[in-house]
Amino acid sequence: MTNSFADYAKAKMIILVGTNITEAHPVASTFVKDAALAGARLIVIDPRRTDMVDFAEMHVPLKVGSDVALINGVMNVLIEENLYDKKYVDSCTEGFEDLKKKVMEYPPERAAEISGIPADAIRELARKMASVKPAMLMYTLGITEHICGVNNVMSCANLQMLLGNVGVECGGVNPQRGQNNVQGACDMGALPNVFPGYQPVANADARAKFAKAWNVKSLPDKPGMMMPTMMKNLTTGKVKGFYVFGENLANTEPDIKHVEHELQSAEFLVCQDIFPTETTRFAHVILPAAAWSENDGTFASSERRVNRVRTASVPPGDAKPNWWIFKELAKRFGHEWASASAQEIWDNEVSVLAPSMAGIKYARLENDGLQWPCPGAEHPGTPTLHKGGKFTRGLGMLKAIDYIPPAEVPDPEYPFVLSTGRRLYHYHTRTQTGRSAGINDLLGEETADISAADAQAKGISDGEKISVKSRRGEVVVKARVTKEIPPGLVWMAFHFREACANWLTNPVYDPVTQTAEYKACAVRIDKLR
Amino acid sequence: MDKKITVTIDGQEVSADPGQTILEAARNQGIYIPTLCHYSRTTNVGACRVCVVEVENARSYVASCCAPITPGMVIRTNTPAIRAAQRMIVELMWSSGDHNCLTCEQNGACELQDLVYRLQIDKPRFPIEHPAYGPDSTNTMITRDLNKCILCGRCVRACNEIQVNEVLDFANRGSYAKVGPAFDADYIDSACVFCGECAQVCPTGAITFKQAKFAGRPWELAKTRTTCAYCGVGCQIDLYTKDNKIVKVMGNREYGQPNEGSLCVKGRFGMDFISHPDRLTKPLIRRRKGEDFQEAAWDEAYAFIAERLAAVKKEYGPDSIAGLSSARCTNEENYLFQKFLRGAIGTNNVDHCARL
Amino acid sequence: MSDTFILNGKETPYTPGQMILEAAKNGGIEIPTLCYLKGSTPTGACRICLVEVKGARSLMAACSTPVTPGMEVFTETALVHQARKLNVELLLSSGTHNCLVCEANGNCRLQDLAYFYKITDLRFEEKAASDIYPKEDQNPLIVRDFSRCILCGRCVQACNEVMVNRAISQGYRGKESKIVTGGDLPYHESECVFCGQCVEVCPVGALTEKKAKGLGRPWEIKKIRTTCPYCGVGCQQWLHVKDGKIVKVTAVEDAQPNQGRLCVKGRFAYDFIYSEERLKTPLIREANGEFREASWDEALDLVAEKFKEIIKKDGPDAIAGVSCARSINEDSYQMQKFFRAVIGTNNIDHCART
Amino acid sequence: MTVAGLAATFGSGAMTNSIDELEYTDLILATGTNTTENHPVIGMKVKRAVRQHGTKLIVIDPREIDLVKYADIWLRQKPGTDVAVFNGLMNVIIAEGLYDKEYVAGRTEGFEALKEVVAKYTPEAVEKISGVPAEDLKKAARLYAGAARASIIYAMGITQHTTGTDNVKSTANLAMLCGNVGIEGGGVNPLRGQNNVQGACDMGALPNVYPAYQPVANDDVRKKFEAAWKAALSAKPGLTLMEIMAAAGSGKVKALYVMGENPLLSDPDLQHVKKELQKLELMIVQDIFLTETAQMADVVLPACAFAEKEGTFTNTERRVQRVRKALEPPGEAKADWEIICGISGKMGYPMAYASAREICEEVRTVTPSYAGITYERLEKEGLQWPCPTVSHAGTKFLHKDKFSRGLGLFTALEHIPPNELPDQEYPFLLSTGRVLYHYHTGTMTTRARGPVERCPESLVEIHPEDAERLGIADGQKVKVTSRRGKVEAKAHITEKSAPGSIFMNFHFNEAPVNFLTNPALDPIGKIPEYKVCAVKLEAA
Repeated sequence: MTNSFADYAKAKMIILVGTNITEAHPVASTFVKDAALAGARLIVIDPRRTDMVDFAEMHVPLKVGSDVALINGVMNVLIEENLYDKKYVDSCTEGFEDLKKKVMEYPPERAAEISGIPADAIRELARKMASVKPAMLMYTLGITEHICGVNNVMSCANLQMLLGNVGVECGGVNPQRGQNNVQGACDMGALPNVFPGYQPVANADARAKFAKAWNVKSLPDKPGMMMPTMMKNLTTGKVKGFYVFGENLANTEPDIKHVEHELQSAEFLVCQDIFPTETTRFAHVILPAAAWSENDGTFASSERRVNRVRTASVPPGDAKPNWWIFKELAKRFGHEWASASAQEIWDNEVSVLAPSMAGIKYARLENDGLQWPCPGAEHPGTPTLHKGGKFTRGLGMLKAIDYIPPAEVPDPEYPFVLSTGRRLYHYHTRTQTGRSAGINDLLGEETADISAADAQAKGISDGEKISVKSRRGEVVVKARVTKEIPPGLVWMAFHFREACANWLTNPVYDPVTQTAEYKACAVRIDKLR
Repeated sequence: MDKKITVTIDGQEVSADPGQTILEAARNQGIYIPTLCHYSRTTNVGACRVCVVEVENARSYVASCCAPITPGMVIRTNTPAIRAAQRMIVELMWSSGDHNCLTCEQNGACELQDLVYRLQIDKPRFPIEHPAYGPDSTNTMITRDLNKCILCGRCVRACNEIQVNEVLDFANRGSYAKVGPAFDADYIDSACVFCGECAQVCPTGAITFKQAKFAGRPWELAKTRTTCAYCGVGCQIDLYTKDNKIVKVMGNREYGQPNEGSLCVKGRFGMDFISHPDRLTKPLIRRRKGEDFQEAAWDEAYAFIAERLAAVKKEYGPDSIAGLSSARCTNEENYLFQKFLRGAIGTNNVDHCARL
Repeated sequence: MSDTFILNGKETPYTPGQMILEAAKNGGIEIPTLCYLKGSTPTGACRICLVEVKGARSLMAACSTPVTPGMEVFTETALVHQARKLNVELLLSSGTHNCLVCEANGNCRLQDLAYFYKITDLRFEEKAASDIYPKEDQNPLIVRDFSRCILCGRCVQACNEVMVNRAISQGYRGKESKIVTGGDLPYHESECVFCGQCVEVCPVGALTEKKAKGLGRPWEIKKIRTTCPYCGVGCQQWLHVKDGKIVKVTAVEDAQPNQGRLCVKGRFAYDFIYSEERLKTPLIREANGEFREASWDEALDLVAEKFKEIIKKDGPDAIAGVSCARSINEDSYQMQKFFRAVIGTNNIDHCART
Repeated sequence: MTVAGLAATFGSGAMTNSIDELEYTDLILATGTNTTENHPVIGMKVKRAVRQHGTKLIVIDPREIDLVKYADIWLRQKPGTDVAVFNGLMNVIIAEGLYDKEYVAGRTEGFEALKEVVAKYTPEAVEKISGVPAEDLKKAARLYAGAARASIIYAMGITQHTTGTDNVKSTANLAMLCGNVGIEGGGVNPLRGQNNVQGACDMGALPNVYPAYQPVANDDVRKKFEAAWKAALSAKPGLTLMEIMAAAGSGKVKALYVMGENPLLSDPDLQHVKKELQKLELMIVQDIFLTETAQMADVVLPACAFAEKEGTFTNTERRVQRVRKALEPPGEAKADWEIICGISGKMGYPMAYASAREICEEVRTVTPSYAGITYERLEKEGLQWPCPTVSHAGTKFLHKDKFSRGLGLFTALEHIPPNELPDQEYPFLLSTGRVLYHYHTGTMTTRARGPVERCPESLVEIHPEDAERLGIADGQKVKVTSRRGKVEAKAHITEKSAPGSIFMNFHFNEAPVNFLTNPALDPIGKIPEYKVCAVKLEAA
């Protein structure tokens, strides 16, 4: 996130793209609603009629996967009608000419054809966006979980830079991270190409620095595999040992049947978790870990805020903190690691090695934490990135981007689009919420959400069990007929094993990030016989 | 050492000492049995019967605080029937007194309240009929509200068995029963010596410390364990404070020595002097004999003293200076005081009133 | 030059538009409140914040009376004291307020006020039990006990103005008054999304957490601040801990980013860590395909041995690892360090690159 | 006092045994201690011992104190005849062969001399001196000698006499005679009157010894302290309290530094004390209130009360216990140790301690009996010295198997009458002491609501016979006059004191009893004779 949650309630205009914020980030949504009550203007761009539409002055129900086309159309209008922030574009960005050339290929009429939003509505949308400054843009997985996820993200950035909204309070491009510590896992270098603090493994200086700190002769310079590649290579035999820490791949990854085949193929699979999961079934060794509230540590939230997590209870049985397990394992390879607590790891290693964290020490995290970059002991942290339009890389890069359709689009055999996501009462594969008393009573099973029109056409009534089938699998699930869903769309979550959307989803990936296209695949729905 | 006895409590084999009560044996194992009238270091009377347990082959429920264990005894402490019996006992106590915590000083430190919570009692089953005694408020130290008294007798046993002051006893019978000094006198007119043990052991709000009233609820008070500042016994006391004031003083029961939680009137009620307006708050200097004191800064006072002492020492020698240390100051301070006179002044003229 | 008014005889600055309550607070004078909910429109419903304003015909509610230049305000006169005490006594008669059986005992604003105003007995007859709406505890999370409700409206404000869920409102009139959901349905059949913010702000025992019932009174609880384990907002929570066990979760007021708010997961979905299904010892798969329990040494030795074998045979890049986006930073750091420095590969990734 | 008497006899001066042992011993001999009023919590244990554990109790006291109610035998001696009474007890025990011959032979010396002297003190002779009936004396002697374990407790009733040191030694004689020293439940147990008298002595706040009773006159000791304190030290023992007062009067002492004491109410013959203090060139008083003494000072320094600072106290059973800060001090008041450091620094002798704990760490290095006592170890229970190492558990009772000085020393003592006895002009005997509800000069307790409510003023205890004779009614103001001064207070008619004796407390400055008391000192302990002087009594 370029900006902070604290900006939300103060914002003058908010653009929500691909984020069902009331269910996925409920507390963040309350600030958006507060802003709306205080007069902020709200635009919701989402195929579904989410709860936030109640507060919006405009709902843009674009077709699933048409974000680039829609945004190009909007930018076309902004440039055509001279509504963009010229001063900002001139002084803070580069690449405008290429962008302009590209978006000129997307007049509102063409964008309308692709996105399903009428050309006039696109014009109105562009004018509205240009009428208030600054405006905040928030997105979530509705933007990223596409084969064109990176393009979608860049389109959002293009739009906000064109409007001069990046680098100011209550502006910016704000991805809300889906899990509590996605941000931190990235920051810590749990990525194949970078060390902690996003220092490239390919950079010799960075390697030398880390090799010295970690007391090893050398470190590998070749960026590693991303997760889908790893999994694919389990079957090719290129990857033989696989270490899965706290992830339930057998439920979260698209095309479960195939994922299970991959896990099955691992020569040696280590799982480290707090519960037995669908994934641990394939493990050769399972290591029991301490859970949240059973040891000290830090999380980094979406707004780059490093916050403390504290011990409140003791782990059950022999479960151990994860950091301890890694330390013990390293010892068996002859590596004696000095840090003997989360605090020592952070204070003596992370904050020493990652320049953006240098000023963050446990002693400073007692209250509200700190937002990185925080390069020095006196630095107050950074609520807004790219302040004044000065980008980390110098000038902001405007990128010309073309629309590409989802990998799998409806056809007569599979005439519906399936999109997936999360629901309010559950989290991820329900390992946590499913074991918390009362939560299951509030939402006890999965549903396939469909429109009234489709329900009527198929003779399906609300609550009736139906079949949802893709080229990869079939689930039987209760239909939920709702006005949230436009005709032609089926929407499901991945919280419940039996009716998990990932039996159906398409294992195709964005070429850059290898994020899977959870948000679009083709399915058919049928009344059960 | 006698041989251990084995009994079974809640299905668990427990080894215990002969002569131990069921309650003791269970508590040693960390098994919870509620009690009210039971108080360690006093006789077990089995008056309240909250501690009932099931003993196999016994004709009725057994008060665990009075019943000694016997070899092979099979005891159950937490069956639904036992819990129901305990609930009934607590509900009866509740309905026979005025137990609204809203207006009770003991709220938050009340054992009856704890039991109601622990046994998860939602509402009283019986109509509430309390005896409507008037309050006893004739002294500044101890308040009695006998409408909150559950007649557990702890105060009576504390007075007679712990403090051996032999002031409190039961009077009357049946529903007229009450506790107090002889002839139903108020504390102030009785032989009471105001050690406050009765208030310290009272499980409810029947006997409370008057000066603590409205001075802070139990959970708002900070507790500091220290050593009493009066006689040479060195009683371990807990000072309960709020807003930099002492609200009440309790004997520390956590550690036995030397007072095992008991106090006397001075330790209990003699701490007002600390926040008395007469307290000295600034150094005072009399620059010339016969003049009045003037307030001074610390540095000024130190300089004044140092200069004058140095002058006396120079003129008359170190033995012209003497110091009286204090039997009421700490060891560290006495040590420093004599070190100061010996090391800094150079005299052994240091003494204190130990002789007095 | 800022505007001033006279507060208890002392000239005190204020910002135009400020209510007496805030202006007095800035001037160092705390006026007691009950219905006042920071950040919401003051309603002046409870009349506990009454103050004397010179020239006014009656006592004024400090929370909803704006300061005017030169206004003379007295916050602690005998009259004010008397009026506040009377209002507390009237509130006490509005239902059944016996703390003995109230889960909020020790964390109750009304109780605090009764103590502060030294109320020793209940002057007015309590409302008859038959006139009180029955308790609602059908849903798994929130108990609504109308016998303790003083109709202060904080829950309504929290729901409508803070969380903007618009699930409850003031309903009916006069003696029949009640806080209701749309259609006066029970919570679980209503629009309620169980964020529990109404419970968080309830000043008495009218709204309490069902899961926390009987697990510990406020004074037995240690509060530990932590960060929520769910979505990426990073809400700040108080874990209420008794005997090493979490019994309740509340929000940290005035903390970034959530400013005292939580959602249903953050507030109620904490007890998964106590699930009987937790992994408690290392497990190793036997030749027959079944898992058996193992010691840490055994398990870690096995992992190290197998990895060493693979490295020897196929090189370090034949090992890959997936880190966890839910665990703490230090754990992710340790894992990537292990892969890079110990195994010697960059094959480390995690599942959620948003 | 106790230090002087017991150190001479056993080799160290302190309660030999522990408070806790009193409840479980076979016999308690309480003499010169009004335990239930002055040490109520010990009184409670004595009463519990009697009521619940079958312990026998002998009370030797001129007043009919509360404990008499619990006693098997009460010997009411005339004030100041303690040596005679103890000699009488020993006379019976030796004559009847009831003493512990093995113990006397193996662990003591000086028995023959003792035997010779006590032979003169037959019960009949003692009855004449003390007024204790011979038969009662015999019964008491037999009861004491018959107990397997017997503990003697005493307080100021024994020490505050011109024969105080002799009195203490007499108690020790008796205890050794029956083999009661060095065993659990036995011993000679002075109950110290103030919370930290024991600690003040232990810490060397005495003119002749450094911490842990190491003599200033000993060259090795002095060298050790010179090295530790980095200062040249005087080899000459200093003046005792009463000598200091006298030296102030004579001009030998010019400057006096008083920490937390109020000699202007606590010392005998106050008018004289006042005159002496007025001669000082400089008086510094450090206290929590502007006491009578502070009012005369040149500099008054505001100190913290006990609840406002960290530190340790040592109780009467040698138990070192923690004192903890619960409150912020008022105004600019500071802990006494901070003030001392402040002055010392200005005098060019820096004492840079950051905390009481740091001082304690230094104390450990120079005080062998405290060497094993650390704040960490004191966190829960206190520790009883001697505690020479950090692994030592502390010492519950002293002189087990061996006395500190080797053999226990019997001292043959003759009865010496008090310095001033009633005569025709001053026909009444005045004894002084404390009451339950107050403490010392009342600076603390007269500022506490409860105690003041129970005991708002000083009372003169008068026997009904005397009252009737003098026509004094209960509650009537009376005037008490001695050769040194006069005070007025209300009469309290009670049979507590014997006819011809009156009793007053010294808690109230409105009736400063020390205007009357006799400053005659015990020659060794230098303690004044607070317990006996001659006064006259009349209606005011």
